[in-house]
Amino acid sequence: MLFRELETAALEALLFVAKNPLTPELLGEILELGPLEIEELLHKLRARYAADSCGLTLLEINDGFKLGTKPEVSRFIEILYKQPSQALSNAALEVLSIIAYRQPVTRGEVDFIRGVQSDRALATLVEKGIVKEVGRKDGPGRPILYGTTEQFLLHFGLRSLEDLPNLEVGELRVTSLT
Amino acid sequence: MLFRELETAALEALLFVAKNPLTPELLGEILELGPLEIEELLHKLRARYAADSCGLTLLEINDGFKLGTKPEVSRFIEILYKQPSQALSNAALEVLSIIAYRQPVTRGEVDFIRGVQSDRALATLVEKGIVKEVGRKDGPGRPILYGTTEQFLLHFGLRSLEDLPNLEVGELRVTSLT
Amino acid sequence: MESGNTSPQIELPAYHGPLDLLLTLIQQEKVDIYDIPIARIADQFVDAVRQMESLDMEVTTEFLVLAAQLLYMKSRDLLPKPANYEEGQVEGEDQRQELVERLLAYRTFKQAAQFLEALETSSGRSYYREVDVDAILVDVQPENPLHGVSFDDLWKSFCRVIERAEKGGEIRYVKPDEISIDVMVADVLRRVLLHPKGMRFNQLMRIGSRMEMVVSFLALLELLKSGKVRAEQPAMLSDIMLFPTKKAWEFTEEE
Repeated sequence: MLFRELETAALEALLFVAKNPLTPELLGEILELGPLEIEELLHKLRARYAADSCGLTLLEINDGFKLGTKPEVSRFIEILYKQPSQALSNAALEVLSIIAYRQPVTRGEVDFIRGVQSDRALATLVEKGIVKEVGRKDGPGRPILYGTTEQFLLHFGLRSLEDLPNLEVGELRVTSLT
Repeated sequence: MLFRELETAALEALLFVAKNPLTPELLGEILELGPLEIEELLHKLRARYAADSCGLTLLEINDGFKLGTKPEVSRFIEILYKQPSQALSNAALEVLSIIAYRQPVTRGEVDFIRGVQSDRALATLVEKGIVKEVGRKDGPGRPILYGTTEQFLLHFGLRSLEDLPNLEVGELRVTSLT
Repeated sequence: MESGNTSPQIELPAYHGPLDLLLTLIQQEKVDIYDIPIARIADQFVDAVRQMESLDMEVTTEFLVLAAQLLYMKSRDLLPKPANYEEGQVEGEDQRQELVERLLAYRTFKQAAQFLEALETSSGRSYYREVDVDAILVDVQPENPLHGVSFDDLWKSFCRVIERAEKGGEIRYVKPDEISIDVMVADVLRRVLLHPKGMRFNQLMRIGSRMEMVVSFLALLELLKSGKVRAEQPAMLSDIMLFPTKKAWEFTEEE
């Protein structure tokens, strides 16, 4: 087992230019390496990024890998962007939690659970790319169904939806709208 | 002068997320460091990226800095982004065959020969770089003339158009209809 | 939430909705969500809504609807039992049960929202690159679009064109006497063009009727006159051979 310097470099470069998280399978295909070797290279990269003088970090999301910046340096990036990362409003967080746990879900269902109109908060979430339309529900009016995005996971530092804590939601008769 | 690990990390993170090259002045402002110190940090980063196992590189563009990937690994990036080319449609092949043997030829002529509109198929061929405009025909409207491209010759291993095997059109035994 | 006042003080700004307000009141009163003292809570709810109104806060219809519902439930509790006691009782219970369920569900998601909020503030954020795919693609050679295409494929495609011209779709299925000369001229020219080594006049016939022959012949005369087609008859009564001339390609875009 040599050092595989070129492949390590290629792995880093691929993660740098990829728009979406890259799965080990795809990485293995491109680098012509087996799963164990890919794992080893990822491990090597992670170890390198562990140094305090390194600003990058390897994130795992939905079984894929992606590069991001370390949380420790986020304040500098916020200076660059000239804005502190805008926290979501409480209303948006409520809408988001309902969508996260009950997806795919319509706006009507979210409204029903919250007992109040959620259109503004929902629009904000869609605009931020945290929530997206995932289809249409069968039935009258074929309302839009919403679900969370990869951006949702990234925003909250979750590896997958399974990282969300379990909710003890009693049987909800959401269907009986109006 | 300590190691400035946090600042180095922040520098790397800033270069990582920035859409446009960052000037040393802006970096100094964000990191609250003087020009010499910024230069030193950039130097440090460059030295780190020099390692063969590193796929990133520090690019200087118009007095600004940004991160990029090393040329050595570009072939892997090409694999990641290689777009599977869609097979040409029958219509496109018909248009191509007419252009190949009758070039230079106008769209109107192609349409006439085929007896159907060819604009879509022709646009596809131009977009894919198989066919290109080669001039204008004298006459009303000075319509665009099309011919095959270098890529066409390359694909068929031809040095020039003269190498095209003759289509023995005249020999074609017309299927006796009726 | 807490304030020095004795009366339940409403925290500003607004609640996220009527359920939020109701839940807050229940929590302030420290009562069991399954055993809400409707009369008391209903009064507090109405007070809170009035206060919101007086403070010019947004009071949506949802607040009013729930206020009305609570007041109705309160009145049911206060009124003497109706004659059809059983039925009314069931209905009232259903209403209360539904309210409890909604409150429980809402409370659960509110807790989930708080979890997300904690996550958002605690984790410190990672930032990501906005990858400019177009810029990357510029440097990437697209796959050869001719991949898998051989001369044979080109030849077959060309044959398809010829075959279609020979079939003459629009002409073949129309009565020859309805074919205009213009259409026939185009048809004949197309076929002659596709037979640069010459074709026999007889080859033009598809149906073989007199009328077709006449229209084809007129079309041919038209083409001979314009110099787009050359005709040869090697010997008397032998087949007339037709060839495209250089001029044959000189048709305009309008054709």
